[in-house]
This record gives sequence, structure tokens and C-alpha cells, in this order.
Amino acid sequence: MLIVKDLSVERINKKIFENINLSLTPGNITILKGKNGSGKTTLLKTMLNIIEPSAGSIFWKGKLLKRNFYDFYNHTTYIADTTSSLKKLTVKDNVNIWRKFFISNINDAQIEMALKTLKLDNYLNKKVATLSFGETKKLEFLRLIIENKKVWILDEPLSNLDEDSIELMKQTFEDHSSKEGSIIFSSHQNPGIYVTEEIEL
Amino acid sequence: MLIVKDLSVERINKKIFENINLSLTPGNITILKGKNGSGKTTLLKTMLNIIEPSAGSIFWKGKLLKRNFYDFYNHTTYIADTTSSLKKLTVKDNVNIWRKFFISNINDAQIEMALKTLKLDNYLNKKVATLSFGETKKLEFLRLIIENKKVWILDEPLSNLDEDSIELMKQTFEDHSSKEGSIIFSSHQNPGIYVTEEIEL
Amino acid sequence: MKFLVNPSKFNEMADYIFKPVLILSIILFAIGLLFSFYLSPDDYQQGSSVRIMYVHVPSAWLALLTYAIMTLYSIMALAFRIPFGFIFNTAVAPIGAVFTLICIISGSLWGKPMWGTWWVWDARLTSVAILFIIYLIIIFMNLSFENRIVREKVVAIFVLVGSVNLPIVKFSVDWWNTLHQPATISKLSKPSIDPSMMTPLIIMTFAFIMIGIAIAILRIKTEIISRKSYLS
Amino acid sequence: MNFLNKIIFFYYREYKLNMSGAQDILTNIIFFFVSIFIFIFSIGPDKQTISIIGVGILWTLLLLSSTLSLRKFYQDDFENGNLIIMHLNGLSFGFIAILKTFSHFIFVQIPFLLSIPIACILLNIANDKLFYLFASFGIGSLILSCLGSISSSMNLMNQRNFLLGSVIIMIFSVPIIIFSVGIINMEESFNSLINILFGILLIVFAINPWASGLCLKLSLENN
Amino acid sequence: MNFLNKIIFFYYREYKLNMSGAQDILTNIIFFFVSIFIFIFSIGPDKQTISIIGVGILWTLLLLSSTLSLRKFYQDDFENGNLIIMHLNGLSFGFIAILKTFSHFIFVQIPFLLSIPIACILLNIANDKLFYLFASFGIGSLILSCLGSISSSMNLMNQRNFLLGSVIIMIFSVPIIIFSVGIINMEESFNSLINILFGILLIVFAINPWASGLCLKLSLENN
Ligand code: HEM
Ligand SMILES: Nc1ncnc2c1ncn2[C@@H]1O[C@H](COP(=O)(O)OP(=O)(O)OP(=O)(O)O)[C@@H](O)[C@H]1O
Ligand SMILES: Nc1ncnc2c1ncn2[C@@H]1O[C@H](COP(=O)(O)OP(=O)(O)OP(=O)(O)O)[C@@H](O)[C@H]1O
Ligand SMILES: [Mg+2]
Ligand SMILES: [Mg+2]
Repeated sequence: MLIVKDLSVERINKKIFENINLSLTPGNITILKGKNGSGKTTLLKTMLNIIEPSAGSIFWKGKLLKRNFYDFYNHTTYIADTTSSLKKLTVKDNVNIWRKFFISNINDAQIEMALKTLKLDNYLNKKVATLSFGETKKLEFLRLIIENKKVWILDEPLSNLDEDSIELMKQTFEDHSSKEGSIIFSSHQNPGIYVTEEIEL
Repeated sequence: MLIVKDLSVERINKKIFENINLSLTPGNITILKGKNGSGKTTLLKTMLNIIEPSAGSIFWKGKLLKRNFYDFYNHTTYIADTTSSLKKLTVKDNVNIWRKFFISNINDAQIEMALKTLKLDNYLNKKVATLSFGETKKLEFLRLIIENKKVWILDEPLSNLDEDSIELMKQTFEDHSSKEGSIIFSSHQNPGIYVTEEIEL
Repeated sequence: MKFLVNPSKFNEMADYIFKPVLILSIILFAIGLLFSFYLSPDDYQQGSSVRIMYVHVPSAWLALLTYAIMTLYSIMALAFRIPFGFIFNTAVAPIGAVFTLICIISGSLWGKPMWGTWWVWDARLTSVAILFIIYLIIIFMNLSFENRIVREKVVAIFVLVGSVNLPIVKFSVDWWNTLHQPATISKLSKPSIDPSMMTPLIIMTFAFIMIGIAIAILRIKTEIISRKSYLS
Repeated sequence: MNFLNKIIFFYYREYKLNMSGAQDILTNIIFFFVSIFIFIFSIGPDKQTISIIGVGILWTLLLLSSTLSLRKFYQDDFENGNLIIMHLNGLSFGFIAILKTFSHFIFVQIPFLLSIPIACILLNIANDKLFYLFASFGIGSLILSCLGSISSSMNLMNQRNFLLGSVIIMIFSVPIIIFSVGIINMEESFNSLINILFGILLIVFAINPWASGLCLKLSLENN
Repeated sequence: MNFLNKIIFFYYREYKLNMSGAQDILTNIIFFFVSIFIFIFSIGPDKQTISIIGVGILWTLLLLSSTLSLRKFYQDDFENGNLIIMHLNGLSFGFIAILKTFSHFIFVQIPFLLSIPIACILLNIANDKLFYLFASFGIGSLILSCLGSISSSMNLMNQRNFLLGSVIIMIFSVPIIIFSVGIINMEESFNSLINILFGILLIVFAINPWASGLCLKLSLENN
């Protein structure tokens, strides 16, 4: 559905990458690899219409993304390499805020389930600032379930996670792709996640 | 030199871990493994006398660490799981501040060498806020060289790094341990770094 | 007249006129100072402190003039997409600020013997003070915004909005009854000032203008060089 | 419906955030009252003077305290990535600016407005002026919120000089302040004058989403 | 020697952080003057009134500037881990508090102090009061810095009761400011009064490293 064609990005007159081609179609999982500073984060942000490309174009459902980006956003969850949960609030507050903000049709039981599988169910009334690094990261993944969108754009989702959590992500990814969702994520290593396309920057 | 004996830590009446024993002796490399939220960061901070243990004791050079921690600090570099470089300033400013603050006897050529091996030499006049995630992380490692201390306490140093950088860290670790330095670091996977001790939390 | 909007033409012209302007300004200054200190009479009311006028009035005029020109260039830059306008704004703002500062300092020095205080909150003085602050804000905006394109636009818009202050400075003495001298020289009808005072005033005004042009040329040229990478 | 919900929950979020940082709001109010005390004490017990300058002091303090909170306006959401998330959730940058402006008005300015009656007692301002005060303050503080939004979104591109934004707002608010202070003392023509103030509000209100939105977009692009 | 060096480079760092150039100090000063303008505009240009409340204006602005920067006091260093690094570099928490307090004094308050003479001209404050002003302002602003340090270190702990604490500290500054405002108008007994102010300074100065240090330690432990 999302097609990236000959994309190049410059920043302060410096080429970051050139002529990238990729497409996100239902059911496929794309991994984005590359050295530090090769432009993975930049590419993902460009795909989200936040950074202007210097050349090339991106299409969503056949139209230029630029003209059509709100529709694209309606189908997309983006998780950045930093966490966006509000540190001063509790886990519960954060979850509630997300649920209301994304007008989620997920019910309480599903949320509880998800919290349980992420092993966050004991921390509901704890401030996010007092969670461990990995726990904060896992909390962020709750948004995948709350938002319940088709396209997932994830920036380094696997770093800082323990093996169980990575296993969980693996299953979640496969599950999502089997439900005709599409995923693009950046990562430095691939601990055995099944991918349909690998892009090296 | 640093000996941790039967250490337990509680937080808000919840046991984080119990009866941990370990020691940092010259030349050894300890890896700290464990699930998210198992207490790796907590353990490292306790070893730095920032968190009070609920039971057990830590000795530095035979004395209780509590009585002696400034001497321990004199020999220790700690790199946390977040980066401490000042985002608003340039790479150069940050390096200069560190050099002066740690009263480092490293000369310009060595710094330049280090920046070059970390592939940060082109970014000297760039603000840290505009570096990529991994580049910021690599910049932080410059402190290992600038501070030039014996004991390294590193929290998840390998996450978010690309393969080249991990290779570099591997060599740096081995080099440091061969110079009678000691290292303890936490990590979720071990991409082939030679360790003398492995502690599972 | 293309040199007024085109960087490379401006450079050619600048090379051509810089030396004459500099020499002229030095000569005018020498004559002007001579006139204002030795060859002009004391005022029968104000005594010799009237000589402050020969600095005060030209600098005041130039402060206003500089801003007015900056306004014109901002309009050009924004409406007609002439990048030279942005260059001009960046280069000239400090010059205007200095003139304004000279005006304020000489004015207060004059005010002490005349009004008995350094400063009063009358409309003209206040609006000049605001003019000075506007200049400073322009300078700081130029220094601190990182994104060049945004910075230039923001500054130009700010210059435009700030130009509301110009008529206030100019006509405040007519609109409100204030302590400050109403227009005596720059009246449209016959100026009500003695010619023996008029001569040094005019000379000094030209000297200030020439100095202003000379510095402006230097600053605009450096500004052009610093943008070489993307100016054709 | 969906859209309305989003707006409501935007404010739910802001509410949660501001309440957890309640000390900032409290600090503002304390600053407000401490300053009033300072004036009362520096003037001495001369009631005449106090009531003459009272309105002016209230206005200045309103302005200063809204600059106080400028730093929080977008900075936090910008740094932790929530600005992007809001945008991806279907709110345009301009609309985020509007929502944020109202949030600033509600959580920063309203506490002030609520403390005006007390301040009036302290400053010896006649009761019958209270209505005029409230009307002009209400509009004036919304104007200040709009200006604050513009300048702090500009500040995102200018990580160096945080105060510059505040200075710019203050310069722009000079005419507004002169005007609003004047209004209260001219009770006969109050209605027509407040309309002018209202006009200014409409202008800044129209500029705000456009200017702030652009700045937000550009600063995210350059981050 | 080593220790002295550390102190020097602590300030080098603070300098770099606070001032990416002299322009920030200048902006600070401009901010100060613009605020004075705003006061004058809202109060009216009457010379008599202005010179009466001039001192009050100056104190309000001093208070404003220290409240404005409270948020920056420890928050940034706390969040990005620099507080730990400084401590690991051999500075005790109490000593960090002292250094930070002075840094606040130097980079936030001093620019204000320096612009007092010009402000006096604008505000029609008699020249012979300048000395009194400087003395009481110097001491007063150091007191404010100390109180600021205590209250913002309390703020780092995210427990409710400490939030209240930081507010109480703010309130604590009220009597001090009122007292200092009064001093300037009582020239005969100036010396004895300023000694009292000095006494207060010594007390908060002695409490500061102890209280702030403890708060810093506890907040790092609970983070
Ligand atoms: C800080 C104080 C002062 C400021 C900021 C100031 C500002 C100005 C400005 C901006 C002008 C140019 C106005 C125009 O082009 O129409 C001007 C003109 C003039 N000022 Fe001042 N002034 C100050 C004090 C004084 C004092 C104390 C005197 C003498 C008593 C004075 C006498 C004049 C005269 C004679 C002119 C020429 C008026 C004309 O014919 O255009 N000024 N001043
Ligand atoms: N300030 C705090 N107050 C209360 N509990 C805390 C605090 N900080 C951490 N914890 C809890 O202590 C446990 C251990 O946290 P810690 O950060 O040490 O984990 P970790 O092993 O480093 O995990 P990760 O791999 O995710 O970094 C977690 O369950 C966390 O929620
Ligand atoms: N705002 C910016 N301005 C200028 N250059 C930038 C900016 N952000 C990133 N860069 C540069 O662009 C390049 C690519 O950055 P990007 O963050 O996309 O890398 P990445 O592939 O995500 O790296 P990592 O694996 O470290 O996360 C880097 O060299 C970085 O320094
Ligand atoms: Mg990245
Ligand atoms: Mg950890």
C-alpha cells in the first residue's frame, strides 16, 4: 500500500541516503538494517511525512503521501526510538490516556491480558519514571495493541529487551502479519524474526 | 578489589534481588544478565553507593564502601543506560567539558584518534541533539577514554550499537582487561565478548 | 540601480565606491566637528550644550532612516522573493542599533542640563527606547535561530511589524504634548533654525550617512560571502 | 464525533499532566501574590497610590507570569515525542497549537483570573471595576496565550536563547497592555474599547495556528 | 589543587550550558528592561509614582528571575544523569548544592544586579540610594538562590509531601523580601537592618548544602 520510490534525503546539505525503494504490502515484514548514522530513523520519519525528502516520492494507496497523509496516519502506529510515555504519571494513567486519545475499541480484559503478557500488570500504580528501562519500552508496545492499526513503523523495537520479550515481539509480529498487517522496523541484529524483506542502508 | 557480599535490595518494600555475591578483581570482565526489571541497573547503582542496600555489604579495598566511596569513585567510570552528554551543545563542547571536568591527562591526538575510531570525527561541530541514537551512545563511550579509570561500570553498553561498534567495544574491553582493568556490564545478549564471570539476576 | 537588489552587482558597485565614501566621510567628519565645536554660536537659552545637537539629531535621523530602509527591504524580500533583502536586514540592523544608542545617550546627556533628569517617560523617548530594543531583538534573532530560512523570514516579518513604531517616534511630539523638542528643523515649511546652526547640522548629517554607508558596505559584503554556498 | 472525542481527551491528558506538576501552577500563583505584597510594602500604606496603580500592576504580573510558563508550552511534548504522536493521531500542527493555547489558558491563566478578586481586595480596587477587569483580563490573557504559543514554538528552533521568545512577546504586548489598562478607567466607552481588544484577539487567534503550526513542523523536521 | 580545578571546571560547564555566548546575558538584561517598560506603561509615566514604587519593581523582577529559572535548577542535570556523574567525580551532594547555588547567583542574578544602575535612572531612584540597593539586593538575591536550591531539590522527589515543601519554601521568601524592601527606605537604621538580612543569609546558606544535599541524595536513590 505504501510505496517508496527513489527516495533520497539530505540534511544540512549532506546526503544521508539515496535512491531507496521499498513497499509495505499487507502481510509483509520489512527489517531495516544499517550502521549507526546510516539513516534508519531518518527514513522512517520521512515515510511518516515528518521529514521532507530531497528527491523521490512516497505513495499511499496510489496517491502521493503528501496529499494523503492523514489517511495514512489513520492506519499507522509509529513507535520511536525514545519512549513517549509520560514519566510523571502512573502506568495506569498512561494507558488510560492512550486509550482515550486513540479512541480505542479495545476492552478492559484485552488490556489486562496485554499487560499481563508484558509482565507489567503489577506496576499499574507505579510512576513510569520508576520503571526499569526495558519495562518502559515494553509499556510503549502497548500502543500497538491499543491503537490497533494495520501499518506498524517501529524504530529499534528490540533493543533493551530481554529474551522473553523478544520472543513475545516475534509472535506479535507474526500474528500481525498473518492478519494482513504490515510492519517495518529497524534493528541492528535480527534474533530470528521472520522477515519478508531486508533493506540495508 | 570491590567485593559484594550477600547483597539484597528492596524498593518500596518489594524485594528486587537477594543475596548477590560478586567481586571485581583486576583483569576480569563480568557480565550481568537478567530479565527486564530483574534489577541489573539497581545492582549497579547499589555498587556505586547511590542506592542503599537493605542487607549485605560492599567492600572496596578491604574497607566498607560506605566509608570509602570517594576513593572508589576515583577509580571508577560509570556509564548509565541513558546518555549524559549535553544535548544543546556540540560534540566538541561536550568533549571539552568532560576533559576539563575529569582533569584528564589524555592529549589531543588521543582524543582525535578515539573520535576517529568511533567515526564521530566529522560531527565535531554538530549539536548532540542532531546525532543519531547510536552516535550519541558512542559519544558517551568517549568518557571511558577521557576518564581513564580502572573500574568500568556500564549499563547496557551494547544496545543500539551496530556490529562494527560492538566489535570495537569488544576490543576495548579486552584491551582494558589486559591492562589490569576490571569491567562489569549489563547486557541482554552477549555477542561474543569474552567474559570471566556471568551473573544471572 | 540593479546593485540595490543583486548581490553580485552590489559587490561590483561596492568595490567601486567604497574608498571614495570612506574618504568623504572622514573629510565631512573633520569639517563637521570643526564647525560644531568652534564655528557655530552658543544658543542664547541653552548655552554651549546646544552643540550636543550636532550629534543627537543626525544620529536620530539615521536611526529612523535605517529602520525605514530595512522595512522597504523586508517588503521586497517577502513579497518579491529577493534574498538580498534578508542579507540587508542581517547586515544593517547593528548599525541602526548603534545610531539609536548614540541618539539615546546624547539625548540623555542633553536632557540632564535641559530638563534636569537623564530620562523621562515621555512618548518620544519611550518610543525611541523601544526602537532600540527592536533593533536588539532583530540582532539576537539573527544570532540564535538555527534554521536559516525560517530565521530570515521571521526577522523580516518582525521588522515589518516593528515598523509601526516608526511613525510613533516621528510624530509623537506632534500627537502628544511632550517635553521633547517638536520638529524645528525637519518641518516641511521653512525650518525655524538659525542658518549658522543649520550648516554644521547638515554637514554632520552627511558625515553620519557616509559612515553608515561605509560600514554597511563592509557588513553586507561579509554577509554575502558567508552565503556564497547557495547564492548564485 | 471522533474528532470531538480527540479534543476532549487531549484535555484529559493535559489535565493529568498539569495536575501532576501542580507545583508549577502553585509557584505561579505564589509569585503573583508575593509580588503584590512587595508592591504594597514598597508603596506603604498610602491607599490612594495603590488603587491608582493597582490595575497596571495586575496586568504586568499577568504578563510576567505567562512568560514564566512559556518554557513548558511545547518543550516537553517536543522532546519526548508526544508532539509527533498527536500529529499522527490526526491533529494537524495548527490544530495542536490551538488546543495547546487553550490548555495554557485553562491551566495557567485561569488560576490567575480566579485569584483576581483577592488581589483586588489587597490592591484596593473598587468592587464595581471587577467586571471590567474580568472582561478585559479574560480577553487579554487569551491574547497572551496566543502570543506565547507563537513565541515558544519559535523557541523550539532556537535552543540557545530561551528568553528571546519572552522578550518578543513582551514587546508585542506593550500596546495591548497600554490599551487594556486604559480601558478600565474609561467606563463610559468601555464597550467600544473592549471590542477593539476583541479584534486584536481575533487577529492573533487567526495567526496563531498558522505561525505556530509552521514552526512546530519545521522544528520536528530538523530534530 | 585537584579539587580547586574541579570547582573551576564545574563553572566552565555551567558557563557553557548557561551561555552559548554573551548574548544570553544580554538577552537577560533586555528582558529586565522590557519588564521595567511594561511596568511603566501599565502604571503610567507619572514621575512621582514611579520613584515610589521603583524599588518594588526591582524586587519583583528579581523574584521573577529567580522563579523563572527554578525549573532549570537541578531538573536537567537530574534527568540526564549528570548529577550522578558530578557526584562520582568526587563532589559531595552538599557541595554540588553550594556550587549550583552560586552558579544560579552568577548566571541569573548577577546580570540583574549589573543593570540596576541604569534601571535606577529609568525609575527615577535617587543616586544616593544606589549603595543601599546594591547591598540589600546582593544579599537578598543570594538568599533567593539558596531558597531556590532547596525548593527545587525538593521538587525532584516525586512524593506529594515534598511538593508542598517546595511551595512552603517559596512562601518563606515573602517576609525576607518584604523586609528588604523596607530596608531601603529607612536610611538611619540601615546598618542594623542589613545585618539582620545578613544573618538570614548565613542561616539559609548553612542549611542549603545540608537540606539540598539530602534531597538530591534521596531523589537519586528513588529514581
Ligand atoms: C534620551 C533622550 C532623547 C531621545 C531618545 C531623543 C530622540 C530624538 C529623535 C528620535 C529625534 C528625531 C526626530 C525627527 O526626526 O523628527 C530627535 C530630534 C531632536 N531632539 Fe531629541 N531626543 C532626546 C533628548 C533630547 C533633548 C534633551 C533635547 C533638547 C532639549 C533634544 C532636542 C532635539 C531636537 C532639537 C531635535 C530635532 C527636531 C527636529 O527638528 O526634527 N532631544 N530627538
Ligand atoms: N525508583 C524506583 N522505585 C521503585 N521501584 C523501582 C525504582 N526503580 C526501579 N524499580 C523497580 O525495580 C525493578 C528493577 O529495576 P532495574 O531498573 O534495576 O531493572 P533492570 O534489570 O535494569 O531492567 P532493564 O533490563 O529493563 O534495564 C523493576 O521492577 C523496577 O520497576
Ligand atoms: N536534525 C538533524 N540535523 C542534521 N543531521 C542530522 C539530524 N538528525 C540526524 N542527523 C544525521 O543524519 C544521519 C542519520 O541519522 P539517523 O538518526 O537517521 O541514523 P540511524 O540510522 O537511525 O542511526 P542509529 O542506528 O544510530 O539510530 C546521522 O549522521 C545524523 O548525524
Ligand atoms: Mg536511529
Ligand atoms: Mg536497566
